[in-house]
Amino acid sequence: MTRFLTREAAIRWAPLLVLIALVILFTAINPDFFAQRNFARIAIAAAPALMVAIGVTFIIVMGSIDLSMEGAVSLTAVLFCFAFLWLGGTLAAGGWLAIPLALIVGGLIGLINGLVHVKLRIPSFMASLAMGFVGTGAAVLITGGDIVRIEDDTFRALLTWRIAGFPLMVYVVVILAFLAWFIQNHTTLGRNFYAVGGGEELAHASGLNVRRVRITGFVLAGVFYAIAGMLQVAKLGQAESVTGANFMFISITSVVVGGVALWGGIGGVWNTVVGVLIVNVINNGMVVIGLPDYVQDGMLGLLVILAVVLSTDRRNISFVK
Amino acid sequence: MSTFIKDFVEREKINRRNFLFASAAGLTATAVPGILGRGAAFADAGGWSLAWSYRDRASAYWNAIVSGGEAYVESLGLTKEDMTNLINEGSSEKSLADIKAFLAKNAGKGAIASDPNDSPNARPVVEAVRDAGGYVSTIWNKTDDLHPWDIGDNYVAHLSWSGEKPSEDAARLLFEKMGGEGGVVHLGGIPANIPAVERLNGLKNALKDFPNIELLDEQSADWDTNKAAELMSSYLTRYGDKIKGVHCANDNMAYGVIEALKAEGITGMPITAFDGNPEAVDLVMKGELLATVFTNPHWGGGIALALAHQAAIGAFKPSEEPNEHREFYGPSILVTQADAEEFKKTYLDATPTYDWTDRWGLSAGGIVYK
Amino acid sequence: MDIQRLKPHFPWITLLVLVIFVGLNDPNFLKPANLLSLAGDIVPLFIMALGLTFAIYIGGIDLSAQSMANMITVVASVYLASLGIWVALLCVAIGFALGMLSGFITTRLFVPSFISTLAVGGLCFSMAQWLSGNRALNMDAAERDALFGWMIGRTGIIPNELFLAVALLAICLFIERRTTLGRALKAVGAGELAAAASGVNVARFKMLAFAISGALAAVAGLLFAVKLSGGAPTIANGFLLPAIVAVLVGGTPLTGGVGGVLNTAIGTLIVAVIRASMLYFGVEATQQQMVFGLVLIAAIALTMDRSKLRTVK
Amino acid sequence: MYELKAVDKKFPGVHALKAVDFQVKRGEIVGLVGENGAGKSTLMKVIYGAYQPDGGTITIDGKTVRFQNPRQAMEKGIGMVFQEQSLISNLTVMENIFLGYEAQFVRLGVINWKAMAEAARKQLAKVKLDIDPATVTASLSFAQRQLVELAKVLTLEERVDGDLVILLDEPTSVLAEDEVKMLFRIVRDLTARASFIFVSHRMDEVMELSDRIYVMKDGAVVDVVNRGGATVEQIQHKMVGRNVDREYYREQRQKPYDDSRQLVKLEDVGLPGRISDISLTLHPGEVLCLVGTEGSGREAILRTIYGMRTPVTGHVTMKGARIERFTPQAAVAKGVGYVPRERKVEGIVAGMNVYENMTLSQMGHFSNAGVLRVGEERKLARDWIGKLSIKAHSEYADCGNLSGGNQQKVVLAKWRSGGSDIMLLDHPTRGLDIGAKEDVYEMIRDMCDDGVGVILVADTLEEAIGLSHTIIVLKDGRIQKRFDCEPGKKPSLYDLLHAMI
Repeated sequence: MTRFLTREAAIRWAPLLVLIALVILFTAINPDFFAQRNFARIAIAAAPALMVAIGVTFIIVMGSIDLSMEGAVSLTAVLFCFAFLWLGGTLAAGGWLAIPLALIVGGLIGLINGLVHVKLRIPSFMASLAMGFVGTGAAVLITGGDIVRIEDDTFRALLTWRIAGFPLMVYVVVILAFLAWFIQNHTTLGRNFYAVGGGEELAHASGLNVRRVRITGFVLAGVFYAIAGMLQVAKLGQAESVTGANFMFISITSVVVGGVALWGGIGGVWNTVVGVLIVNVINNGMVVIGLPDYVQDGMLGLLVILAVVLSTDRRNISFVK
Repeated sequence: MSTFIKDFVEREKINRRNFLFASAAGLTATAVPGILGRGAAFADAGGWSLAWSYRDRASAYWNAIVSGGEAYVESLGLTKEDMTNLINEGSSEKSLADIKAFLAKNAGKGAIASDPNDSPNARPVVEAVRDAGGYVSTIWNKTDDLHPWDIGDNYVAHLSWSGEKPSEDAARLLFEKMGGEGGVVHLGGIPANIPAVERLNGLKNALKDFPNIELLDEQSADWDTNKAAELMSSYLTRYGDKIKGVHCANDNMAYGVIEALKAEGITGMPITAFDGNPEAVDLVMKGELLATVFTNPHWGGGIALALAHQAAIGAFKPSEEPNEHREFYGPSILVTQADAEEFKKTYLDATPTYDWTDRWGLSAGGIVYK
Repeated sequence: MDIQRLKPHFPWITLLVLVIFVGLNDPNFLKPANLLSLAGDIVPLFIMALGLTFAIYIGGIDLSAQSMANMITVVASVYLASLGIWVALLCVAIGFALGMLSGFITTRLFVPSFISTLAVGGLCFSMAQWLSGNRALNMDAAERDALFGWMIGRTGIIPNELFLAVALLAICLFIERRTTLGRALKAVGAGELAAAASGVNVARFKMLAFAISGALAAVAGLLFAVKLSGGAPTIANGFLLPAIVAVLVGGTPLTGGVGGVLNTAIGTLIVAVIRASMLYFGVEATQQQMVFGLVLIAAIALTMDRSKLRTVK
Repeated sequence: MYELKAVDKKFPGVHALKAVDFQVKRGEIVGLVGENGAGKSTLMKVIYGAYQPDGGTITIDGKTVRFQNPRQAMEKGIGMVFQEQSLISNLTVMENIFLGYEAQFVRLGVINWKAMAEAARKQLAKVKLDIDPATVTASLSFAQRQLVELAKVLTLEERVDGDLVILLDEPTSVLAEDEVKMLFRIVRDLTARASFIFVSHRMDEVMELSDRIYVMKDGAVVDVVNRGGATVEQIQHKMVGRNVDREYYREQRQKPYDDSRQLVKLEDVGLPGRISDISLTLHPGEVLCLVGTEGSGREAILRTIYGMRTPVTGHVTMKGARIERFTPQAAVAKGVGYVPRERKVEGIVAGMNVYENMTLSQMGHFSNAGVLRVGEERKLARDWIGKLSIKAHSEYADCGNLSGGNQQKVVLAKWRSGGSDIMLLDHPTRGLDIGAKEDVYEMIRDMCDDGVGVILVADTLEEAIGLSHTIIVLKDGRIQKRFDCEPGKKPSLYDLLHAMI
């Protein structure tokens, strides 16, 4: 029995152990890696990515998938910038109103996504993929392909103002990650995600409004994408129709690397945090140890497989797809 | 910025019906613009349909290219809607398929300007145009063994911008600013893209004359702002204070580099970029960017289409032109803080009007192969 | 009841309606030569989608297909001179082997195919960059024409690619309908546990599905390299999502066991027609992507037979 | 107090319920029996709100009600304990109990876990289950899960003002004998709180527990029997429309097996944590029955023989050859056939048609170099559809749409047509109606006549006794006792139970 427990614990902590192992590995090769300043750099890179990954975590826990993040992030970032500038261009002068607005837009994108998926009975993979095209397309339509810049120093303080060596946005993200964890563990909605992911038909038979839970999940994910969009603006000082590009595969990879099962019901926000850190540590570390850039994609692939293999409980699954 | 919104509102007004339909019902959406749109009136184009095939509408660079094409179309007395946009989304396969579909639709009577996206794609594109009887000029990407004069009159011209020389000039400026010593890092475009390769070569050329400058690292950030920001942070960890200057293969990546440095509180690091986009020029004026290279995409976009169309209507016969008129470099202007304001006034605030029949007026000479 | 019986026919009805729709707007579109050339141009994408169908048919996905094709264009360009016609064999063998690797990681190491194929794709991309030295490569045109010219020519008004596509489709259809492999894949897609309990070597067949997907991605890459007479590590970019879309629009959902290669053929043609319709209806440049997304939702909603899906995830 | 009057339900082509009258009084346990397809499940779905009747009325305490969905029914005090395990295994016990009704523990959107645990403990006490409500459900035994499900339904008691009606759909199918006894005790105790509708194929259990029994046939209630008002045989007669006599298990067809040859021999086979020191021998023509509680190792033995598990100790010999590589493929090649318990998950592939299912295990026989001879496959399927009178419109029928009995026949035909002579049957009659059960028994005897050896895990002890030549009783993964069961000298239920516990 004790052996069983330690094995379970090992699997549970595997992602974290992988993360620590990677940090030790990179530090051993280049001690510069292990520096507070570098950790701050990794944290900045990971901040928007974490918000996207947390958003999609809720969906994956439900056993669905959401591929609309690129479009959603781009569209919310662009709309946020327009609204921010239109409202005065500074946080003080009413620009802050753009924040709730962007959140609402994110939620709306999620809502449409959820409605298309649930009401038209289109599997989420396809519904969200198509919605992603629509989101990016809308961003192109609105910007006409141009860059929208935000110069407001107060808003940019998210990046430039440091507390204990870490920029403000890192703290914001930590707080939001806790919020997400709280939603996951201490609210009905969060627990219902697990019920749907654990057995949709059973949850339905228990009187759970599965359709509503699904749609709400997509709305919540959309809100987190909007947060990611705004952080991306804070980080780069600009938005354009490709602001959300490259988030799709990397966020889902992070979620799975952290130990969230793609078939639903297993893992959560905590796993995703670790997963995002693993992926960003790898990305940063490969440059820091001086790996030639043409091997980086292959190396990332190998490390990801290694991490997933270590954190999968092979005894409890009969097959994967 | 508000001009974008204004443009958008205006655009939306024109297309409101399309837009509403598009949002409401997917399938019908495609039908509406065609059915409600104007009938094709190509009388002024001499019976030829005009098209620009390019990557996407998500960057200032391509927007400027397109605006040049549209300016040419408008100079014919047509509206800019008369130029067809063939967007390949970075896919060579779609690029080729779209061009063939365009030719088929117009029974071969198409005058096309195209960036083939990847250099090997240039050959099938020009061959397809030739076989259909259309006229094409290409920009940027083509393989070295492909020449317009080997294909015939239908492949009117290839226009490129020598990345090497301007990039070298920018690098020299950078090294001088660095005081002739210290480390420099380069952020490159998508590997194997010709401009990416050329711009790196320019940097390497300049290095030969600056023995105390060390190229610390050169990696790809895929032309992307976000990737550049992350790559720059990683450079900072690896090389730290050794980095005294940054050489970027385009403006978008320079934005990312500036933000990555801003996050660290590093100011005054000399950075050079490429493309001369409006935002970059603003940054040059503010001193955040040491220099960028303007390639006048507006003119390039206009003249590439103009060449194809004028050859099509017989305004000139390509085969009678010398080779340096069939393969030539576009202009490159190094924009520094000293001349940025002047530059902005001339090229960005007011778009200069070009005489599109002065076909090689701004040419920087024939393309030379090494 | 009638709707139920019509459902399996929705994909091609959708295709037909789309074609007629575009044709009404511009009768030129309906010329046989035009339609054939449209079909011919989509062939590389179709071949990749054909391979993906096998991965999706068993309920997985193959995200390595695009990087595979990229790498193969480089391999083909590099080795055409030294290997001659045998380079084709090399390409297919590499695709098959790397697909097998994805399958192995998925079935033996229990890494979901979404991740395993993405990772193998990363490997392919690295190899392509290394092999090409990060440059665009070109093939010797004479040698290409001599050895592979038959692939890209034209017989009458029919593009030769179409013959290749039809031949591959026929082979795949035969595999799907008439071989133990096809039957086993159907069983794995529809009920993996039952297939295992019937003594079917599920792991082997799943690996084969990914291997076929890899091999066909390689064929797509080879054809593309021949067509373009060269290769580069990013030249096939932009293939993956349209290929996945083609499979899905054809009516093979990601849940497995439903649909098939014939559906993919129709799905690819639907994608081709939607693309062409942008041109024929003159959809504005900045609207194209959005319209594509919306049409996609409509098309999937129309073509997918959801009656066999118990839960929609 | 709960009453259905002349309830009608029609589906395209089927008149599923024909003017059914049904009544449940306060504190009563009502049995509901009938063959598969008699309309039981439709009736249950009408009762708990999954279906809306086309005609007739439903009244509770005289008031007419109409349910749009199960939730509305629950709000009127009608709860359902499902046949399939309906707890979500990755959630905790308390979350499962209050799934869909968390609101009572939520303040400002935040769940008060302590309060929920407290309330869950109260519910668990009703079913006398003493476990931590924060336990993850996956770690419970089947019996415990069944009780948790019951506890979950009993939360209605606090939520609903009126009386409770609880449907129990085959609650005993996964339980062992003693667990069934315990469940019945609890149900009887609970009649103070609720009325029950008890649905089961196990006639003896229905007779034991119910106050009244509704017998359904062809969508209509054919009789209502009071406790002690009829014998098992009489009720079965009403259900089937003919006599079910003591020849039920085809004992007259049981012939001595051929002990000169050995089909399968297990020697000291062990799988850590599951079975240890298992030795047994199977002969041609023999029905060897494994008897034991859930988790006693019956399934592990079947799966070891079938090659799905590799034993850590001991060895397995089949037809004289020692097995070295344990894979289902190798076992199938040796002539082993496996009829798994989870028919819908492991037995048939829904979405594939009859012939595809039948040849799935033997595609090698119907192919040349990987190319299938579909014509032969179809002929085979047609033959067996005729031979076993499988009710399918043709060999193209989707197996997912066949009834349970016909699905099972397809599974059996799959192995028999492939010439399997070592058959492993795990609950082959589970969920089948009497007619279909008899067909299966008949097939088992046929197989024995053909020299097939059968290892059976039976649905009930009676079935085990009735069918087998040999019974091996297992407990905690070890063999407790071996009985020879020649006709006339069969062990009694008591003998077996004594060895099991």
